[in-house]
Amino acid sequence: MKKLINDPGDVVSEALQGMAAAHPDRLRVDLENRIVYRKDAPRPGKVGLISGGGSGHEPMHGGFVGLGMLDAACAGEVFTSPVPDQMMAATKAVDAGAGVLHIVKNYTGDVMNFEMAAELAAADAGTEVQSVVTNDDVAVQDSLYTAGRRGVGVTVLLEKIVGAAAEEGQPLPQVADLARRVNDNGRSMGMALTSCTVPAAGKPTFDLADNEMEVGIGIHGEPGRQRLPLAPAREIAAMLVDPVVTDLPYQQGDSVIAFVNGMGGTPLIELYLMYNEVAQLLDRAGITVARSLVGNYITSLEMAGCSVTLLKVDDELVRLWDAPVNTPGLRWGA
Amino acid sequence: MKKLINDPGDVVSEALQGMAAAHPDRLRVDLENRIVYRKDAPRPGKVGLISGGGSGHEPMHGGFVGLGMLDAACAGEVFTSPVPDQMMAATKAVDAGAGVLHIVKNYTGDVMNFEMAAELAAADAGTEVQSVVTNDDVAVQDSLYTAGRRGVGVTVLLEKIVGAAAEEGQPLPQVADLARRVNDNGRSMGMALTSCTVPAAGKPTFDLADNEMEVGIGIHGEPGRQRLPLAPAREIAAMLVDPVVTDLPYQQGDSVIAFVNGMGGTPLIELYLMYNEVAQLLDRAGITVARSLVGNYITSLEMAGCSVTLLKVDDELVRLWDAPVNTPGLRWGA
Amino acid sequence: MGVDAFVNWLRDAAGVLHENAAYLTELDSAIGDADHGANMDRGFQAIVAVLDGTSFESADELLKKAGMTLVSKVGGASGPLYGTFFLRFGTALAGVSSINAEAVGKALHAGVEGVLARGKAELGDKTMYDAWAPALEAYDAAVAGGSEVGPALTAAAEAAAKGRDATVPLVARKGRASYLGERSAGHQDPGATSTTLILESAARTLA
Amino acid sequence: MGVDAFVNWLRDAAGVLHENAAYLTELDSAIGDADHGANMDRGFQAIVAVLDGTSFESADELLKKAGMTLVSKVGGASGPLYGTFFLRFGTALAGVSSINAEAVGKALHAGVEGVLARGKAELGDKTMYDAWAPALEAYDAAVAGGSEVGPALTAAAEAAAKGRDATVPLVARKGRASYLGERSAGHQDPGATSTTLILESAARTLA
Ligand SMILES: Nc1ncnc2c1ncn2[C@@H]1O[C@H](COP(=O)(O)OP(=O)(O)O)[C@@H](O)[C@H]1O
Ligand SMILES: Nc1ncnc2c1ncn2[C@@H]1O[C@H](COP(=O)(O)OP(=O)(O)O)[C@@H](O)[C@H]1O
Ligand SMILES: [Mg+2]
Ligand SMILES: [Mg+2]
Ligand SMILES: [Mg+2]
Ligand SMILES: [Mg+2]
Repeated sequence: MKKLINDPGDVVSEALQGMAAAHPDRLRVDLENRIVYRKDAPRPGKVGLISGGGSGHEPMHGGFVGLGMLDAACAGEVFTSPVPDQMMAATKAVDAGAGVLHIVKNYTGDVMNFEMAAELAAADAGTEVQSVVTNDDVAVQDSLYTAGRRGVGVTVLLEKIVGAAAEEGQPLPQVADLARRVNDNGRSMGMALTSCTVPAAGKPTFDLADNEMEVGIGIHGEPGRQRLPLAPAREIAAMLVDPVVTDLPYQQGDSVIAFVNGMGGTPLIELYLMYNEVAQLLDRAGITVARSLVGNYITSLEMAGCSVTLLKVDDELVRLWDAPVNTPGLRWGA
Repeated sequence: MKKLINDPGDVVSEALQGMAAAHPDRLRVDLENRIVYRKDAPRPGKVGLISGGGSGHEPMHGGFVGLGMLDAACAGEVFTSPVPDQMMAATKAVDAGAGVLHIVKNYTGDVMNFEMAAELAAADAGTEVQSVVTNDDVAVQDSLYTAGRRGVGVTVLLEKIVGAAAEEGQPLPQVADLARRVNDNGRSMGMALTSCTVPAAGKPTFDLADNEMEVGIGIHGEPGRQRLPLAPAREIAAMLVDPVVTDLPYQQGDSVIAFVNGMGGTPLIELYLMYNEVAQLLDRAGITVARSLVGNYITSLEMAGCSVTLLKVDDELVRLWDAPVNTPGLRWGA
Repeated sequence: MGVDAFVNWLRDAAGVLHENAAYLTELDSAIGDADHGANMDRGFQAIVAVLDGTSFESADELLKKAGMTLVSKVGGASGPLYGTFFLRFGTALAGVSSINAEAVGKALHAGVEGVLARGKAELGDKTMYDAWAPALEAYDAAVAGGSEVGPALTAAAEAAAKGRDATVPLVARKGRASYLGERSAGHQDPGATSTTLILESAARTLA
Repeated sequence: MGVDAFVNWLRDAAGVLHENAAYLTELDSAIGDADHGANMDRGFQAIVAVLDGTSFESADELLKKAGMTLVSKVGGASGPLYGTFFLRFGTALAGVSSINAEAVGKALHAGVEGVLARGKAELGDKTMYDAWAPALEAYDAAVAGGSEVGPALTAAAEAAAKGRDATVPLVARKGRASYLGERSAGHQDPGATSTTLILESAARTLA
């Protein structure tokens, strides 16, 4: 295992300490509870936005805390959802009377832990809590009879857009509806060139030959739906874009936010190259790219690979996307 | 070789096409000449800032083109400096009468190609061109009798700070002096956990066992000064910080911009963990961190590893650092 | 049966899960995210820390605390599931004057109902429930046949092991392994494996 | 000697550099950045493309164009160095009515002076100059001894090969390999290797 770490058991807490040290201007980190707070939370009158999940997906979620995005992020162990105590503490801390929205990625563990937290928080302090679950991963089939689709790339776009709505003072029901609307209009698909190594496990989660790739992966280093021979970027782009476009389905004339995301170990030069392929495919499909995002935003430790997310947008969503955001991971207009 | 690419020979031009497609709002890309321009260049009355170098270091330099930073970046083949024709074309295109500054990393190839371009540009159009060469890598010893120190992390900080000065209309001699001052006050040191693979070469530049690391590397996948047994992050941080601090030397009471940079394949969770170590070492040395930067900014393709750069700053440099910047790779206040 | 027996169980289970942490993570690597061993180990070590620091008056307090500890320390899918199991197991023992085979049976049922309520798995979904369900059945049958706690738990553990083995060919329909679709077949479910270890530990310690 | 001989040289060198591209990159991997083969190949293929599209009246025009092509297409250290070599080599032949051993000698000297002016290397710095310098000496000696162009170039190429081999134990003091310090010793310099290939090609084609 080759990582810049000390004891594998200390990775999450030491990385959080690093975040705290690097961003004292914008973040406050509760190291005990592993919660990253917006420094000026709670914001009077503002709906509190909380997300969280296993660590190993950086900058998500801690890097998306700040003006125009999240109020708090709860960090679990690597690839392990946080515990209800964290979400409860965060919920209480960011509640300014306008209620709190939990943004949960659809994984059994995340959903159950957030559910317990919401039940407890509601019972405890009377905080109004709503939850939205993201489940945009089209790689997961037969989702009706299983744990459903995974929440992946759309989560990033949702946290930004819904964050803008909360920032401008929209009330909880409206913010929650918006969150569901964003989720409903977004789809993703990912692939891996390599596995990744969970620090506590000490070795790669799966082995992949030099001429192989995994298609239809999530963000936890799990194997994908299919192991295929390594292909050129052009073919990979088609494998990712086609199932996304046909699933919603996106149609000629649709406007989208196009998001090419790296899995953590893929350098930007390759992501731009992939974006070039994706943009050409969308162009051929008559889909207009209203905005784009290219980079490592929702990752699987040092996994090499990428995912493509498309979010169908109208003027309102674009306006909220363009609104100022000031977080370590995403920043503009501020 | 596992990469998201098509033909290895097309990597640079396809990635540039991707940049053009992803940032039409801010960039204009001359694909023929492989030059990334700020969309609104030339800016009347503003000193033109140009940099460039081999590709494979993304977001540097193309990702640093935009308001408050570069006016143009010339992209060479992977790890191969661009050719004089590119720098000449860029120089002419961004010159708005106030002259042009070339920001050159100290590598024989870069220096010679930029030199030829400056000679030709000056002869040709009468453009006033000055050059500054960055050479901040303390890993390189006996630099007096050799090609000197490499230009690495300071280049990023310099492009930002000098970009702010140019943006506010400072004249060329002052901008060039500032650039030299930044370079003189910055030092860096890097290490690698893995090698990287130049697409045209098709295999890793060097081999490293699972329990080894290279210390004192540059940004071209070249082996470092020393091959050492893999060490915990804490020890690695000391190996990087100590030679940097002692070289200038930085002193108790100094204020710095502390920059922990990833080499491309290292995920953010590890970089924050490293930053935690670096911050503690600086704290113990009595050095104040005025500003910090943590992320993959000057990379070596998919190499895993990191570098530490410290830049001694005064109020003026901090003010310029804080000034608005709007580029794909670095953005705030705009 | 007194508090001590249950303390022994939790300590013994913690030891066994610690020893098997790498194995559980290995199983979770094939069809999940390579953390089940670390999760179980972290949770049960936290229970041990509680046991080291506190003495409990009653089995129900002890087991509820164990459940709350798992909820608070584990996370993931297994945290709420095992946490709920022990919470409800403990709750079912509250006020029970003599903890005998019948009381343990009721507690087991209550615990597994908690697992079902949280996870909504069905038999054959390739989850820990595939070990719990046959274990309950075997326990009930043994008690109906006159067995005491010890032998009944032995029967339950053996049935759990069979249920665990039977997860191998299944295609997962719940939890993370379900994302793999057909590719989940041919691998043993990590949660069914940890459930079996916990029941084997119970058979060894509760008598 | 007419233009054709130099066209042959450039085409032959392009072929040899293409065949040796992987080898040159391999050498550059050990003490550099793994691009020397790709650089030389790209540059000389660009020269071949020029040759395919244009016919040249004079050797000096041809060789200057070759130099400019290298400057415009290669980049890195080798682009300006070899580009300057061919530019100055060509310039030295301008107006020379009969290109004989003496003229080629002058051109070689001019070219290598260009390499020195650009790169400021000294003998023993472990660069291409370590191949050029002994080659020049051997060429001059051969011509002084009465040799024609062909044999003199053969002597030059043999001396270059010796100079190239002698780079192996050296610690680099110029170029990228110098960053390695002591670790650069034990490896052959890629640029000295390509220089030798180019001179061997000259010996084969210019006579
Ligand atoms: N809905 C569910 N009902 C019952 N058990 C489940 C359910 N989902 C997952 N599990 C169990 O949880 C185990 C995985 O636990 P663990 O790896 O600790 O959590 P995670 O899947 O969140 O990483 C699976 O092997 C399975 O037995
Ligand atoms: N200052 C110099 N003078 C002469 N030759 C040099 C100098 N610097 C480098 N070289 C030659 O250039 C070769 C490397 O060329 P290449 O790999 O194409 O460029 P780069 O080093 O920019 O990647 C070295 O092997 C060496 O022979
Ligand atoms: Mg998990
Ligand atoms: Mg190079
Ligand atoms: Mg798991
Ligand atoms: Mg090279």
